[in-house]
Amino acid sequence: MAEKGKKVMVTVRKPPHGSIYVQESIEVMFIFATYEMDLSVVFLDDGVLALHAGQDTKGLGIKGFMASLGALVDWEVTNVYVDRQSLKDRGIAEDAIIAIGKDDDSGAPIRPKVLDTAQIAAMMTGQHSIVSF
Amino acid sequence: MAEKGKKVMVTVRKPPHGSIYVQESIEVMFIFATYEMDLSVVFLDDGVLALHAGQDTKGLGIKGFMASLGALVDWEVTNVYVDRQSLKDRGIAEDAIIAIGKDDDSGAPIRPKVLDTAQIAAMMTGQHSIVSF
Amino acid sequence: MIISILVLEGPYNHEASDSAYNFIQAALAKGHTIRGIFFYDDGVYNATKLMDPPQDDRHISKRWSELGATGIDMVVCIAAAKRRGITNEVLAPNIRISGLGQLASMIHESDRIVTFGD
Amino acid sequence: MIISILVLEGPYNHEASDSAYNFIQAALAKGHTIRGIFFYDDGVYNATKLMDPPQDDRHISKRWSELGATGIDMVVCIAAAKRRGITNEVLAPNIRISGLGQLASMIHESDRIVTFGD
Amino acid sequence: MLHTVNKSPFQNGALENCLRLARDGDAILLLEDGVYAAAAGTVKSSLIEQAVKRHAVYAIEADLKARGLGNLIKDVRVASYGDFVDLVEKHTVHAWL
Amino acid sequence: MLHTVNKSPFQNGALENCLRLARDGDAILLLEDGVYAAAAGTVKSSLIEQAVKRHAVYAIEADLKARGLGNLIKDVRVASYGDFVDLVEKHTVHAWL
Repeated sequence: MAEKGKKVMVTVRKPPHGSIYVQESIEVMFIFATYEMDLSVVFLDDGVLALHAGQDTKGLGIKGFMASLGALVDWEVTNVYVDRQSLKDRGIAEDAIIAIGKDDDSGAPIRPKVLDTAQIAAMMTGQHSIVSF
Repeated sequence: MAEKGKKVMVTVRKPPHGSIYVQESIEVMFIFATYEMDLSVVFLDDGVLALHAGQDTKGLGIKGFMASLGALVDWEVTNVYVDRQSLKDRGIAEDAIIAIGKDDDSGAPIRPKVLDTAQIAAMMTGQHSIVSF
Repeated sequence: MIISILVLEGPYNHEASDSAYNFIQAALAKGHTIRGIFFYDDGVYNATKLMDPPQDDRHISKRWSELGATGIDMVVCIAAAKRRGITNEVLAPNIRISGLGQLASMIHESDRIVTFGD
Repeated sequence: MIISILVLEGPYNHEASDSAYNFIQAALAKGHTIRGIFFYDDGVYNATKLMDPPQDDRHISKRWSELGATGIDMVVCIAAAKRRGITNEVLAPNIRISGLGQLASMIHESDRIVTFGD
Repeated sequence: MLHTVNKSPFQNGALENCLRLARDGDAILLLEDGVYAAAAGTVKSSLIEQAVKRHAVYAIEADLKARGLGNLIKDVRVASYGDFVDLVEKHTVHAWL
Repeated sequence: MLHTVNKSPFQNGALENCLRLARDGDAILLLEDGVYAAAAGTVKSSLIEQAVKRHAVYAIEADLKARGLGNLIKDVRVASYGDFVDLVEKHTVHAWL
């Protein structure tokens, strides 16, 4: 039987749509959340581009995964972080990233929490396992 | 029937061994040469790393393709060029790159011809088709 | 204009297959001729009929088969395919396995070749 | 130490499969336990028995099957496999198709997970 | 010549490699993850800001929309797949994979 | 922490990304095309020349030999796959793919 509570991190560093890695990393997050791991997710480097507002893959004829990303919180993927420097380098305002769910009470959008690189490094150090995409 | 003499270029820009692209580009060169195209081959960017002396993939358990690369001239792939700047950036001396064949008379090694980027750009402009790896 | 297409990456994993398909549709809509599509490197995975994506997503090998049905020559490189387990057993309809010489022929018989890969 | 391995790229095209295999051999030689190997993304292509590389090259799915025969749990992700046409029909011996939950279980039951990809 | 670039400029040197070699007047088409180079206000925007002075630079509209990119560098031309076909009709293509 | 990097430093930012985040004392293992970063005398040598001051930096021997790399940056440690296993025993791993 699976033991509960191990600290597991998923990092997402690839840009979306040019390849399927981001989409398949989300499938991993959804499953890991059901295993009641102590799961955290970090968007880093080109991975932060997945959080860009207003993405619409219809013109590519690709289903895409924006709906899944917007429902992370519903799937109990709640510890979601994004690297401040990666956003800045890519010209993405911290308050412009997409919501990954809504607050149950207030209905306010929940966004990934913006962290400094040193905070992410510290968090990484404490993990039992890290799976990277 | 295939028409003869079209100017066709193969460019190799990926580094060797981490992926199979260089190897599969060599298979293309061998076949194209039998079609008596006016074929030229250019090693550019990380592709020049394929010309590094002393490569031995035995320790990886991978067959590798150094033998094929050393026999390009035997297969009549003779117009082979390499970008000077790409070599320089990667610390590879121009006279240290591998031979791609031997002169029939003198037995002297034949190496890819080192060109400046502008010469490669000019050559590229005159092609009918370019296939890139 | 007569165009041939070289696809170097597998379906779903990279956008290359989708870009190639969208480009081809646009070329056909403008009345150009697609002489052939050559699948090389991981591109050979485009040709398996066994792929079974989610119902609300595109079916990439079916799309290629449909293009093949219109008479476009769809060729998978035999050497690349053998390494990767793409055999006649799993080959989608209207796609054939042949040698790299077919790519040379496509180039000879086309005005342009466009490469999609990673 | 108990280790699990995640392989994200297909055979031959990327070195990931080879690095994973060489790492695993070294770990076994040192007396460590490999709890499992999970194939995800294009990694699922490692599992086709139809691959037929040149005789003087390594046969990657046979190597995996041989590891599986020693009792190492070899799992291909079903969702990634369906998209890419890896079905029971083409599955090499001693490899099974299952869900991502198996990756979670491997992590729970291992001291370390090592990812090989591109 | 038409040069196509499909890699993110933040992670991969393909666009810089292309710009080093491309001759004045060559056209450059950004597609797939390559379209991120067309975005204004990034650490890599200067590449295309300079490139548009020497090249016609295009970015595939469907790829821009897929990535939510609306705020583009001035003089980047938004292109349909049909426009891509027209460019191919005019030029021999080199793909900077 | 053990950080693994498998990309050419000339083409891909993975090593720079890794070095931006890695903490003093973290180990770094170069493998596959990542071992090109261990070569002395290249435009990217300074990355590892700096990194060895803060990190133990390893490069897989079989990958170095496959690529013909013998002239390495001082203080880079040549590692077997067995050494890689020992590093994994000591550290949690993050692969900078």
